Amino acid sequence: MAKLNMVQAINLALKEEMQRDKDVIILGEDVGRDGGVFRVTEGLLDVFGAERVIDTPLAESGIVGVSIGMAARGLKPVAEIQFMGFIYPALDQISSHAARLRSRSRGRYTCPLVVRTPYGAGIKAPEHHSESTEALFCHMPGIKVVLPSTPYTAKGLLISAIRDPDPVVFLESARLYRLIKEEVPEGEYTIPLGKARLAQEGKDVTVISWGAMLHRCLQAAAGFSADVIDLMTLNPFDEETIYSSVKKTGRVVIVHEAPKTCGLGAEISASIAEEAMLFLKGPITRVTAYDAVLPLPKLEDYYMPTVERIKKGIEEVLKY
Amino acid sequence: MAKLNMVQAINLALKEEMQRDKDVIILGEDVGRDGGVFRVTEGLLDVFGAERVIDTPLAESGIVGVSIGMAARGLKPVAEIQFMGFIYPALDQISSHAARLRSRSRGRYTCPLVVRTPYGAGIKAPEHHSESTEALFCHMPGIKVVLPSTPYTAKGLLISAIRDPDPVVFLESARLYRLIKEEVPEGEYTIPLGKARLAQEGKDVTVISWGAMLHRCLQAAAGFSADVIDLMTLNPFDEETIYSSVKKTGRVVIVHEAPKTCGLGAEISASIAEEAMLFLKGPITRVTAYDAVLPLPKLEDYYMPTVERIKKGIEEVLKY
Amino acid sequence: MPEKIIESCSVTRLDILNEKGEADQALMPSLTDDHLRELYEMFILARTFDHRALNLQREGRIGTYAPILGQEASQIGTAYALDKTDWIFPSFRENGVLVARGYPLYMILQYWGGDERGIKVPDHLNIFTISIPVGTHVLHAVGSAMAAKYRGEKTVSMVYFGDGGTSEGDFHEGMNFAGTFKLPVVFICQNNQWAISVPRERQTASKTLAQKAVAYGFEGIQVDGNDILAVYSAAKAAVEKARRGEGPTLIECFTYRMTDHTTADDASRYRTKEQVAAWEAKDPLLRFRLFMEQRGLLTEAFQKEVDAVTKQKVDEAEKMAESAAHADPSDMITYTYASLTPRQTKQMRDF
Amino acid sequence: MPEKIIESCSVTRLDILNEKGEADQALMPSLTDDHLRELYEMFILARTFDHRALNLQREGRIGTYAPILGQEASQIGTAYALDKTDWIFPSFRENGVLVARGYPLYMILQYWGGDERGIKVPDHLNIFTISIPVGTHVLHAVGSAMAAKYRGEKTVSMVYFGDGGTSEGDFHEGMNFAGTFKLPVVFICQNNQWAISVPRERQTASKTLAQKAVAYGFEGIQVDGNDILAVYSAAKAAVEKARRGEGPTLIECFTYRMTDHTTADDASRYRTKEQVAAWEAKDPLLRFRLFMEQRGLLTEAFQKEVDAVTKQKVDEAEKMAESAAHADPSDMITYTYASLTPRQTKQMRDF
Ligand SMILES: Cc1ncc(C[n+]2csc(CCOP(=O)(O)OP(=O)(O)O)c2C)c(N)n1
Ligand SMILES: Cc1ncc(C[n+]2csc(CCOP(=O)(O)OP(=O)(O)O)c2C)c(N)n1
Ligand SMILES: [Mg+2]
Ligand SMILES: [Mg+2]
Repeated sequence: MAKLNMVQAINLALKEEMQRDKDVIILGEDVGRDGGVFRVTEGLLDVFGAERVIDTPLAESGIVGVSIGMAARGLKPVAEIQFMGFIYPALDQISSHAARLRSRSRGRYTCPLVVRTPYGAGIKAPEHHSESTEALFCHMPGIKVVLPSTPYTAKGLLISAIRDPDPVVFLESARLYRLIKEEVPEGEYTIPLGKARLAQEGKDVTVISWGAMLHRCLQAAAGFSADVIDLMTLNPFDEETIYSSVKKTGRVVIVHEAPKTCGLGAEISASIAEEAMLFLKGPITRVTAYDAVLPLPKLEDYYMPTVERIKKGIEEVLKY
Repeated sequence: MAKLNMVQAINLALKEEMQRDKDVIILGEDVGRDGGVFRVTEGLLDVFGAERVIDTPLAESGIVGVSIGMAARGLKPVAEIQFMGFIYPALDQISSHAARLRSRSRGRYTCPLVVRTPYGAGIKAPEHHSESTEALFCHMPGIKVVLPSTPYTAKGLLISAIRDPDPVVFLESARLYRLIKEEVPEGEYTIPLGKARLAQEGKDVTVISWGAMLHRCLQAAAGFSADVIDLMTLNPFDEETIYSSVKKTGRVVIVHEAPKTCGLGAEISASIAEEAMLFLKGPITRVTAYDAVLPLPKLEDYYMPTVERIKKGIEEVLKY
Repeated sequence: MPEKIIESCSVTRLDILNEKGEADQALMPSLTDDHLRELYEMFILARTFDHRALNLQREGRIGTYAPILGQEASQIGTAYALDKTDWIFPSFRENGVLVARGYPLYMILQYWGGDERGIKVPDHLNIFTISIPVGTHVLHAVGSAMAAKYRGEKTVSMVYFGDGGTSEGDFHEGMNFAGTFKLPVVFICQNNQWAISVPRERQTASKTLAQKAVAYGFEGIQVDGNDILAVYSAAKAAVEKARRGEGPTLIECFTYRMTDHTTADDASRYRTKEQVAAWEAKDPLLRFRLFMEQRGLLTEAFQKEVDAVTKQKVDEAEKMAESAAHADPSDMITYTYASLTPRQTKQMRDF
Repeated sequence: MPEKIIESCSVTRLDILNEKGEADQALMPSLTDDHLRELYEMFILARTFDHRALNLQREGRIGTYAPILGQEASQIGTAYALDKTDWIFPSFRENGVLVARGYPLYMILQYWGGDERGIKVPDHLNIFTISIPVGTHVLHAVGSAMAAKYRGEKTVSMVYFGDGGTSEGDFHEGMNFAGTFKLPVVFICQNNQWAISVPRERQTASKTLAQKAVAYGFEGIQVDGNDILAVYSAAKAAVEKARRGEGPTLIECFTYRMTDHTTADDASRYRTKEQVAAWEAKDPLLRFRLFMEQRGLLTEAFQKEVDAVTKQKVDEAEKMAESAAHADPSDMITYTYASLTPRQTKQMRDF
């Protein structure tokens, strides 16, 4: 089995799904000849041709909007937004249409669409290239949000997302793209949406995270007996796995690189408070970015949770 | 003193601020001759002329985008988006520019902009006319979010918002526009942003809400000894008032008409869990809309929290 | 190397039927008498239904409603140019289009009455859901055309929007995609001179809306939108062109919104009686009726029959809409995703 | 009532300087020898600085960088047409514009080195912050022009974007506002033939980008963007027109991105050496240099002086950028709002 990084794993998932199902179509800025600015779609144009790997004009609302039209007509578009910082012009199409087509039409029309986009800081990029606003999409009923943290899960989750009958926002950590390699089998396997993964097992504390931060959590949790949960699907997220871990450990640290206020950590914390409060030994702690605009590269390392800050968070809840 | 409804109170605030400061300019769809589809800007065209009350082309990103340009050049635009359901095309301008101008330029450029828009269900309107997605804007550092629940506070808050040196999303409950009248003084008074209001005082439970739902909370809380907090500013929200009430009552119900998952209720709940958990007698409860697309009028009454559901929420936390 | 002209373009206007009901024979589209009678029936049905819907709204029996009075020729003429297999992308003011395509009338009332079941488009109709956010559905039509092209289908997508709609970014992006990929899509802009209270001249500075197609490298044409023959003729040509794979067309139907924007609006606040009166003289029905009379197609018997059938259809629609069982509250959750999330399953217990 | 033409329009192209450096005397703008020398100095400084920035990026001393090689004439020629009181709205590829306006060079390096202090635009410069999201800042320029008009100022706003930028909704909305309100704004589209890997023909089907102005009812013109005299001349006319209150202009500078999109790009993946070579022959500097020589302005002494001054400026910029103290981490919180929120105050304790 080949060791692949996340770019390669995602590329493989796309290729295999396109081979399997001719309704799967890729579109976006520079996804064709250039193979995407991160090379995620590299080689696909040569295999599948310009009718299935479509370089579009520079227009994000356009990309998602036409994808919705295609999806409603039965295709399975996989749209790429070049960076998450450029997804906002498409937010109206995502929330006003993709999310609502099934509901509005009481099932006559559906939207089996995947919107892929690289997210996250830590790549020393210009402004708007390091966004992590997953929480916005989690507040849109009708949208699923998926965010893998490893090459293996990325492939399996992307295949599930493509096959899912509803629209999925699929966030890929630009920082992780080439950072980790692991064995990724060729051929079909899926990882179900809506299920989390225990990346490490323990008994004293539950650490919940996703994407690039998951790896920092693993580093920070190394010295502790901690359940480290890789959420993978952010909406709908796997409440069961979380609650059963919390009931065991009684202590929770939630980690994300988005600003604290109204981040997804808030929802997870609130849900735990509702469903498992009586099992809690102490306050739920969030380790997050600051409530500030993401800075340019010189300061970004101060902005995101560091292993140190996560460790401190764990130590704090362990005081109870 | 005249008894005014919220439309009149907001109209008065706009008029007085425009009289006071010639940099204040109104723009939006149908705000001029028509006076706005809810008549909030009625009469202002006649007083201030078409140069200060500007009917724009039908383009929301355009409205907010040019407002940012004006604000950066020192004007104080008050942009109207006709309904909150149509604000999403402008979300990129709000989050990528309005929110960041000060930070990006390290203070050289600022964005003293107010974006007013009616929000909320219960007006039996067509699709997209009843949105309540305040939480999205609360997750944008650099943006303030204000949402009044009475005519008196609406006037004072809007004046503060216009004078605030930073961009404010100002949400007006379409349902409340003409529902309540109260005494609203002419002339200048302000209500500080970032401060909540105790709409009712009690000792057994803290009910937190805003806008249209605040009134349902007051009805639901009538039989109980409850602190009912009218949040008014949703970002940054008044943590102090909340925590001191929670420390007193030990029980919390948070009510909003947005879907539960990743609504602002999550942040408030998570914050309380962090800062006042040891004072809590039982789980924090959220009474919210369902995690579903807002339905058309026939079902909207089932969607939003009812007085009954809020009451049940209060009764539940009182069990602890 | 002096200053030189490197591109020129022009915008054409098509008129066939004048206000006296006289048709320019040279431009007359090939429509049989049966076709013309059918068009007339549709017209009467659309106008009658519209009137009824307005009344129902006034009586509080449906919600806010967007009337089409004055725009029937633009709507029916364009829709009539399509095959059943073609696709239609309506905005909120397209009841004439829906009527022309045989959309169940009671469902239209159900929809405006606030019930999603009214817009569960019947499977046999290639009509997309009504789009309320102005301009946004232009992209869906373009995507539909991309799907058709990809699959080698010969279907055309037709999308409807107003003069105001041309100001939105999504209109622009959709037009640009359509031109770039040379897609089988026809853009129908009903320029009814008003976007709520904003007059056409304040919406954009271009002399015509048709010329906006120049920006995207394809043809734009203006037609008298109150002339059902001109509208049909222009639409037919555009649809055939699209079907031949020769790309998109923008058609500006120059017409007028004869009444309020919606039942929530009061147009007398912002426009003059004189303007309205001037356009009333151009009522597309007056003209079409004169034409039908002059052609000997509008016999008394035929008119009676049309009236009777129309009344029956509209009465029945009203009855069916009003007698429909109330929707199940849980429906609002059921259709969010293909299956319920665990959290939704819990929430469903409230019902 | 036949089919008739109701609107015609045409797009003009302006060339002044040919590849041999010969100017069309009839079209020659009124520039003194001093002006021409100044333009030449700016050109050399812009190109030299750009080259240095690329090198610094390669050495890992600044971050991703967007070079301007080949576009200097378009940038300097347009910026030079403005008064100091006019406003400039740059995108991410406008270092030529910044150089021409006297933006402190070390700050440009600081910015691309990932430090916001580099884009704290000095108070005396009417230059807006660099806008990364394509197309979005078009609206800011239009808003600035609205502010100028409202205040009765005679300032003009000039906004820069690329061929790709014309596809975005915000470009459309901005152009439309500008036309509708007849605003003093000049739209500079540097058509460098590529939007990363997407060639101009796949970006839009219109023959020129200049003709997009037709959609908004104002003038669009194409100029040879590698001809600094033509660029200046067209920009000057547009600026004066705007200042006279006669509304906006779109100028398409027909040019070429001679190197990679950014330092993170590899253009050889998607375009041919032949194309690049053909455009190298059209290098705007070659032509300008020939012109200056023929005019007797490019003496050896002058060239030496220019080279020396340029090198000194660029060296100094590099030194200053690299010797700047590291920014205070708390800065990232400090500038969110005019004052800290209570939550931020707590968060500041981490520093
Ligand atoms: C994106 C968006 N913004 C605002 C509205 C509110 N609105 C509904 S119709 C309308 C005017 C539309 O004018 P036009 O496009 O000319 O169509 P018409 O109503 O004349 O048919 C407006 C502003 C909306 N529905 N969608
Ligand atoms: C809204 C948005 N989408 C995508 C990007 C990523 N991106 C940066 S530059 C670029 C191409 C721009 O092409 P063009 O407008 O022609 O300008 P040029 O780079 O050629 O100067 C893209 C896609 C972006 N910055 N903003
Ligand atoms: Mg209209
Ligand atoms: Mg370009």
